[in-house]
Amino acid sequence: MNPEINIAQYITYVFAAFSLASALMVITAKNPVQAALALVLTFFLSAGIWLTLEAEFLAITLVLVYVGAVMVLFLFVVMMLDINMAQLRAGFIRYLPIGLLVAVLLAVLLIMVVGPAHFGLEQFAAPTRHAADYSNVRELGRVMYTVYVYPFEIASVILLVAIIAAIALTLRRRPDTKRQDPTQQIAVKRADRMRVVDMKAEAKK
Amino acid sequence: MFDWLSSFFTTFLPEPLVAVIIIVIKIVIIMLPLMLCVAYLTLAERKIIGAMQVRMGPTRVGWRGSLQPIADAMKLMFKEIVIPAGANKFLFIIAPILSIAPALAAWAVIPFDPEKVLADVDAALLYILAITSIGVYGVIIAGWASNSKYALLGAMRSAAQIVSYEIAMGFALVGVLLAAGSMNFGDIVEAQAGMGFLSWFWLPLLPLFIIYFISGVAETNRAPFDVAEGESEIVAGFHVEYSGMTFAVFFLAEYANMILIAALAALMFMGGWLSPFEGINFNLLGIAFNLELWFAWVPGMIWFFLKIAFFLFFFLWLRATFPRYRYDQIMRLGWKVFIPVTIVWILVVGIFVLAGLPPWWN
Amino acid sequence: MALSDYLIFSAILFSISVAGIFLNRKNVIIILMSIELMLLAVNTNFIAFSYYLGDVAGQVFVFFILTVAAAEAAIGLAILIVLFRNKRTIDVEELDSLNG
Amino acid sequence: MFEDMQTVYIWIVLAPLIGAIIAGLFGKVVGRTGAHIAAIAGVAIAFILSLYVFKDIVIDGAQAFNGAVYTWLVSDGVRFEVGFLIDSLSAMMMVVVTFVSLMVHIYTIGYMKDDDGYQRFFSYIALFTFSMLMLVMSNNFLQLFFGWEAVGLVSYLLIGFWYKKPTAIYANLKAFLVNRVGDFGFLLGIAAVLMYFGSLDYATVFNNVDKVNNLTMSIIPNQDWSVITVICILLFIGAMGKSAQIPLHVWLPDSMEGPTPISALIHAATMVTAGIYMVARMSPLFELSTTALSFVMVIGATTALFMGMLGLVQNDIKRVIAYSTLSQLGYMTVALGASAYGAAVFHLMTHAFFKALLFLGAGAVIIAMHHEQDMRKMGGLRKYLPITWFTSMIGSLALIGTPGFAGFFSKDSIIEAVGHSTIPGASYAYFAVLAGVFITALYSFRLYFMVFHGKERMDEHTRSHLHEPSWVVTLPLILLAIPSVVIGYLYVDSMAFGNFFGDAIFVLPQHDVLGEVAKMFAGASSIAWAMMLHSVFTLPFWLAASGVATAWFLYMKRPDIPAVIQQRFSLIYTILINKYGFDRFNEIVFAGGSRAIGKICWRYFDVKLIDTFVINGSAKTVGWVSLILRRMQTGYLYTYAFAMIVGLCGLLLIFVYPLK
Repeated sequence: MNPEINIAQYITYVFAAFSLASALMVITAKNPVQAALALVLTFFLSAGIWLTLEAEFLAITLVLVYVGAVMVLFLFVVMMLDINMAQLRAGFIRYLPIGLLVAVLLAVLLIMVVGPAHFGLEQFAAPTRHAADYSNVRELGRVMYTVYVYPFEIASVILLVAIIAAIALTLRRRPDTKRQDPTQQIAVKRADRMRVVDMKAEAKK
Repeated sequence: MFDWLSSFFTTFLPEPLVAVIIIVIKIVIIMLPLMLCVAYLTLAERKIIGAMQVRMGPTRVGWRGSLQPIADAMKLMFKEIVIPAGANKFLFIIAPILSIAPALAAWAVIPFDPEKVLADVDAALLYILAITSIGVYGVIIAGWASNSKYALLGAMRSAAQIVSYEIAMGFALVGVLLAAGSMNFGDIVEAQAGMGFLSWFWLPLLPLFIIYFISGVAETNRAPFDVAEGESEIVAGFHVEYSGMTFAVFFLAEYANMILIAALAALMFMGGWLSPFEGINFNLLGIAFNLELWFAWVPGMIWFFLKIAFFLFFFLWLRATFPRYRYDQIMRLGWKVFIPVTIVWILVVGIFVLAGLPPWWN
Repeated sequence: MALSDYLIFSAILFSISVAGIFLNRKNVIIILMSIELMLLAVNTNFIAFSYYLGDVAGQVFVFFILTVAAAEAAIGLAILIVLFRNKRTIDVEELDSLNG
Repeated sequence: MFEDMQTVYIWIVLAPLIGAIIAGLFGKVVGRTGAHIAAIAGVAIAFILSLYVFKDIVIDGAQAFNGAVYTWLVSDGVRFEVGFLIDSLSAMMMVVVTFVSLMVHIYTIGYMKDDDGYQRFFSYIALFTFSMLMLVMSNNFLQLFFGWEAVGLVSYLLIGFWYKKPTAIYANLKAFLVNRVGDFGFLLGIAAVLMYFGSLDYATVFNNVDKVNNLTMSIIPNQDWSVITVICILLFIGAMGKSAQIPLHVWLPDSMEGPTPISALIHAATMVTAGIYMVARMSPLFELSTTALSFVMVIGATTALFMGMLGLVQNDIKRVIAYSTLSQLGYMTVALGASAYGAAVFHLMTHAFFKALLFLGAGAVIIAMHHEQDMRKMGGLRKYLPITWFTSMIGSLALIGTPGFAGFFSKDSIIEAVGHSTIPGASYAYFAVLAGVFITALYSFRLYFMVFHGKERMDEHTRSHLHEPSWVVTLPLILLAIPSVVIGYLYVDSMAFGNFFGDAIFVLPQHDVLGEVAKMFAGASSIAWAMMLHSVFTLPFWLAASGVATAWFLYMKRPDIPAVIQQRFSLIYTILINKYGFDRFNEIVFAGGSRAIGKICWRYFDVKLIDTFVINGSAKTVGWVSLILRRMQTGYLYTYAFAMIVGLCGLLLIFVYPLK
């Protein structure tokens, strides 16, 4: 067996294990900041797993978009809001058994479906890895800008709409706050502030 | 050299482990000089700014203060790390590490000359973007974990600023990507070869180049965009509660980031390891100036380092020269000036590429 | 590595995110995060299939999912902020103005 | 004059319709004068064009026209068309309809001058003219049915014209419902025609009549009925409704609630004769079924006699005439049953003129009496209303069949024809029509004497205002009186005995009773003169004369006797005053039965099944389900997620344990 693939396999397992652990942290963390950070870690490790699946572009995009932007946004919001965590966590213990039950049941059923019995190596042989000069980015780009060019355009429009929507939602003008307007300060004329008066000198008594 | 090493290790170690060891050795070979550079960059900063402000800078430790960084490092290492009472201990400790890790990790894809690169990744440009975007976590977590108002304010400022400038930076890199037709740094540098410094991308991508560099300054929280620290307003911003080695790591991260930005600017806009005199021959007053030949002996790596130094000097120069931006001005600059300019210029670059504008695209 | 390994990984990830929605039923932020986790699990499935079936279309889909999810997160958080501004809470159980 | 006769036909139909639309939809705009000008102009155009057509067809002997002008739809190979069949029969009908209609239009100006619904009324009667013309000009069953229903609708609208009067509303509802019964039979008949002939076109049906002649159908098992008989009887049931034959006659007396002009127009002269016209038109079918003819004859005879008797006890002037109309329609029906179609249609025409005259005369009296209709409060009007008196007298003489007057020729033709008929029921019919002559004379002159002669029984106020109505009222009376006198003499030769109708009416040789009658007068230069001379020696003349004499004796000479008779024969009087109990029977059996069924339906189907079970039940079910669903709709994401997960688990279970 090729040793390099072996290492990749071990790394994948380690990544998967840590990824699941941090995912668990996301849902159990006492603090949303910790949850967000755990989620960042999950994304990061998942990106690693995606790399082993030769999806370099998407792995990096995941980090770039999620870790670099979306999660920063999450953290930003979490930190800005003054949230009463104790109140929000009420009922956590009460719902723990049923949540656990549902999750375990779901997981067991899903694994029974997607397990090695149906999707093992016999059914889906591991594909040969691509040569070193294979470019995942180029391949993806070719498909994206030919076959999927219209969905791609639509996706860009969706993003634009999302930007506008997010700004429109959060924009607020607060007439009660006092703030300086630098442009007005700079544009001020002498005549606006000072009046030169002609007057006769007065003799001292 | 690495072939020899690997065959040496194979004699007594299993093969997979050898591959790991070789990689580790490569990493060390990059990191050690880098850390040294960081240390001496601090000294350079003090000296250069001193000179600009007509003073001496450090003079006492070593010859003309040449051992000053070592002394600083020793001092910080032995200082106590004070963790505030209400702080989240784990995050408080991990924040500086998160801060420096991306700055170092990015170096994995930086080529020093056509061969010398740790990982010749196809999507290197993307990787750089992704990695640098992680840098902000160090600041945010530090600010939040400190459980301090100033720190949190600094963190928020920093987060907003970095996220904002990342977009302009990303667009600038898209311009480069468009110009070079590849995300691999080797290919990007090769695309700039031909006519010396005239064929580098700084000329056709001038607006992008300027924006990239300024955004880089903002990304590293350096003056004049250092509102995250803003000692006159929020004492020292996100790292106000840090001391000792933890503080030192933030310090290192900042300078490592500076060097990284400088290196990237050199690679993408200044031809990387290419000689500025490549292909430059001209006759002046009957004397043939074959500059390419004259400088042919200089290794590419030296050119690269010189270019990095040039950009680093800019960083220091900016700090010495400009007053700090106001927060809203930073935001306005980022969103209302840089992003529109980059978008327009990407379009222009696209037209250039399609038109095959010489000497860059012919 | 068999395809089933990746699928099992994402199945567990999915189950965890479902549990997350259950356990943090009052906290909008965590629910949003759980949804992101769910999407991550789905994306992993897509990529795994794409790899094992040798069809790049799966990755294209992941790309689109990432795009839409980013948009969703942005708008979701914007709504959250507006919500908090108005109600001073993000507890979903207190959002009962429409509850006759 | 016209390049294409088709245009003429279309305009005959359209002119009244346009008048109706102008008067009806734009009544407010054109005003009262505008409305009656529009309507009268429309009908006048139709009348003049009809005269032209009559000249073309009857006098110039042009070829009968039969063609479609518009195809409405084609379904399964059957064409539904608007088409015209113009032969001597329809030409004659067109002239009669438009003439009487025109007279009534003019008369209406005077009669309705104070009414609020002036424009509406003109719109209706013009619309009626349109409908009636569509009916008589039709060349197919569908259009016939359209006209049939349209005249029914207008009749309904006009009977209830004074819609604030409860009795009017009751009457129009009654007319409508009773007509529905007839129409149902009629529609079934048309459906049977379509089923067995595959066409609704008259010509096609009549040409294919041989193919269907010997077919039978069995609606009740083991009971084979002749198709033709079933079709004819069904069609005749329609005619019974429209032409008010027993037992579907009950609506006609009540329809007198409507304004008098329409009583004259619709319920005496035109619409009620639609049934007669239809049967005459269908003569090729009826001729093939002796059973149907017999049925027709018995019904007609019963109507002729017994409805006439009711006229003896009525005191309402219009009702007396209404029962007279019923009786005369019975005569026509008897003639149809005896295969004397020519005589029937001839009587239809003469009757149209003199009955319209009588009605309009009655209307004139009613105007003069300030809408008093009770004959017991009249009397001696002769000197106040000379024109009305004179014309009414002519009408009455025509009605009782005084030799020389129009009614004489037609009625005598019928009586003679029935006398020669050999089909089952003919002898009963002969007796009925003979007896009817006496009855007719009696009630006609009872009315005449009570109204125009004898003591003046009206109050002082009314008396002081009595005067002849304006010329718009009297002119139609005079114009109608003329044909009432002469028309019989002019056309008895050709219509009753001659070949006036040509191919329009078909009579089997063995049924040709009119031919038999004509043989009696063979050799005479003019059948009319021969009939008049002959009549003096026949029973009908003396019966009529004795009827008049009896009326004179009872109501002029000894006005106290009727009360005595009434007392002596109280049983008969009760039966008559109750109109043989038809109304009571209908009320108890049909109305009461329907009400009982309705009550059962209401109590069990509506309240229990629909209200409780279906409506409230479904609402309750929805409420109950939504109560449960509401519990599930918490608005919390985790509840929905839970539901989805349960579904997902279910799907996964199917995957894990595939259903074999």
